[in-house]
Amino acid sequence: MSTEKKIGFDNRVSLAMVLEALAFASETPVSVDQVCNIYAELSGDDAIPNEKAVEDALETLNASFEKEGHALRIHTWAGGLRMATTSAVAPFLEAFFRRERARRLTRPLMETLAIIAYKQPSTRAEIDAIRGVDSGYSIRKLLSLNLVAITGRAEVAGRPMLYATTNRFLEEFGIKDLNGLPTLREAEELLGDTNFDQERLRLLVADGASSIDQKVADNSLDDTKISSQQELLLESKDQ
Amino acid sequence: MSTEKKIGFDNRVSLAMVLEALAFASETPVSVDQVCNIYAELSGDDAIPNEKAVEDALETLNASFEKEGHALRIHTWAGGLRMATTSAVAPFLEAFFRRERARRLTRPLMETLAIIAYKQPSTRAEIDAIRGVDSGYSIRKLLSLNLVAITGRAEVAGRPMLYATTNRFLEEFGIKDLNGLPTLREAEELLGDTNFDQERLRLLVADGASSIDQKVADNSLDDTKISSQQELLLESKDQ
Amino acid sequence: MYRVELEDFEGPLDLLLLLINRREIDIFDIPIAQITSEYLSYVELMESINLDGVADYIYFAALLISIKARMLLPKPKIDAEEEDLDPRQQLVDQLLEYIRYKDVAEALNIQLEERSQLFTRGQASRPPEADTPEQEILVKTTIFDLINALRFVLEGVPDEETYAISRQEHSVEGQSEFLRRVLFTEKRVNFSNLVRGQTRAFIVATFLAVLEMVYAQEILVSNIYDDNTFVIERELSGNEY
Repeated sequence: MSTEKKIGFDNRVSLAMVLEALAFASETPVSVDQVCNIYAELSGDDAIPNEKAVEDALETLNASFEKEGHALRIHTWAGGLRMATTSAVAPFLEAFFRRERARRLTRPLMETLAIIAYKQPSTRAEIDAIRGVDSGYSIRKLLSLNLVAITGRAEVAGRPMLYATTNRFLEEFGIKDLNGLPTLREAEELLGDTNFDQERLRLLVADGASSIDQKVADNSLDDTKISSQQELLLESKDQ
Repeated sequence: MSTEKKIGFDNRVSLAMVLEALAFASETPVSVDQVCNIYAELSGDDAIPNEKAVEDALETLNASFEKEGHALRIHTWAGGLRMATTSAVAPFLEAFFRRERARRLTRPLMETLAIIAYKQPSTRAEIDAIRGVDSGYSIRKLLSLNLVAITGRAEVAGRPMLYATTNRFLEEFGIKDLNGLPTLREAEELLGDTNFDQERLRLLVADGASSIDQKVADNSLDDTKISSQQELLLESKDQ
Repeated sequence: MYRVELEDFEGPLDLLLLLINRREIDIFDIPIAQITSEYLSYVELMESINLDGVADYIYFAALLISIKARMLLPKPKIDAEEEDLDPRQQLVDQLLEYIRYKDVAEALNIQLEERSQLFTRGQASRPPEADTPEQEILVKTTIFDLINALRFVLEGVPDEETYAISRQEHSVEGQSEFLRRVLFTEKRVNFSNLVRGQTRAFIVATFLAVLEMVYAQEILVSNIYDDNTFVIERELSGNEY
């Protein structure tokens, strides 16, 4: 890139640098005029760069990005300049933002969701027993986020509601189907919280994986197994 | 601009590209783990890149930015990767966004923040004791600026709140992690440091009016006893 | 009404460091009697103008007085095991500890300043409340220098009792307005010239208004050239925080 200008002492700031910085930092497209005016004003140069100079700078920048294998390009959109990533990296960004959304779920929500995901269809009593706390709020919140849905009522006393995860849940978490639920390590990463009791998570996920298999075979839950597990879970003083 | 990449057969997306795209697109620092996991998951590569691979990619990217005269760099702040403009273009961005020049915190806020940073988790009593004043207002202000957070209560009488710095603090100050805080030096070392410039000394003793002649002091201080034979360590022209 | 809190400015330990620095005193051998009387003269004035947060200063005044008293006592016999503890030790330790944190606080502020020159994406659109750490107060001096100037101005002004009634007539808000009017026509104004020939109540209220406006970053004060007064300037960048 040429068009070097001197600012202050030995600070060499080119039109391309300013264009790049503005296209990067601005939330909205930056007009060519704005770039020219800012540049002229601060570089102390009387001559305002013309549109051609900006176009040249833009081309130089993008050529450099491409040559050096960068994932960034500057586009002219909506009459202004904007920096964006290349389409090649789009799948990576989608995966990232999906995880970010999931990360934003609070820990109680995440725990409740994990229990429903691995034990579905599941009742509130089951969820409360595993978490050791009232999960009413979390369930309602997950319902409102459309990550969980009511699928029916259990054929037991009181006929409690049965909860299961939705297609939206699979979509948000980037899971193909319920067999594709995260493994232990991935679940840990999803929860992304070092405070989350590791042992508890291990039990939950390990049990969840087996109980899904089991449920595929016959749909009944092994009560004795749950209660012994429950004891272990309640030992952790988390929440 | 030819920004097209074929996805599928010969589409080679490097770790550096993914790192760059995530550091660009994310609104918060992206952890090295996140980069590695996203990359491994989507590139279909079984091997998750290690920290070293990410560091190398980061170095390559920044070297390329510098060599080609770009105004962007990727930093490691608050334990994550973040893209930002170089300081050379700062005047142009400040003009564009019509922002104040440099940011600083008031002295009371900065002192309180420094004590919390080095003593964390710290109680208000500890902070007050060092500063010799009521720091209630400063702590509240730091909490509202999200530079400090309450992390719990101390297991002592009165169960006072414990304060610690946030990730936002690290990010705002451009610090990688708590190990990256400036060295907390011993007072004796500070007073005897011949490189301790006048401006710093002036700020320390809060004397805006006097010009300070710093005397090169005898460096060998007996740090346990008060020694009246000590040479003058803090000296200024009396006005 | 916003009240100026001393906490927003320097603290008692800063005043002690300032006095030590001014008098070319070795921090390890502080002449307590001298420092105590100087310290008290500041505290008395701060008390008389009713500044909030002066209690922290009074604590250290009491500490200084008790150290002074102990220094006058004959030295206790030095125990074979225990060291001869100088009554000033605790205070010196506290000052030294404070210096350490002032040092890193300044280092961190420089880091913040440098980091703020690096722009991340979309940061300019974030609301300033959430994004902007509080700006440094625009004082090219310390509150003690301002108090010093106030004391100088107040010398020779008749006692306030005579003006008990006029005290009501000069509110801090009123004096803020007065300062704004003055600074509307004049770029800068000298404090002692501004209040010359006025009553004690007028002077004190004006002084408090100065502190408030400094804290609100409406004005800038400096006393580079003359210790006995200070110069007030409009803050031109129009900072609105």
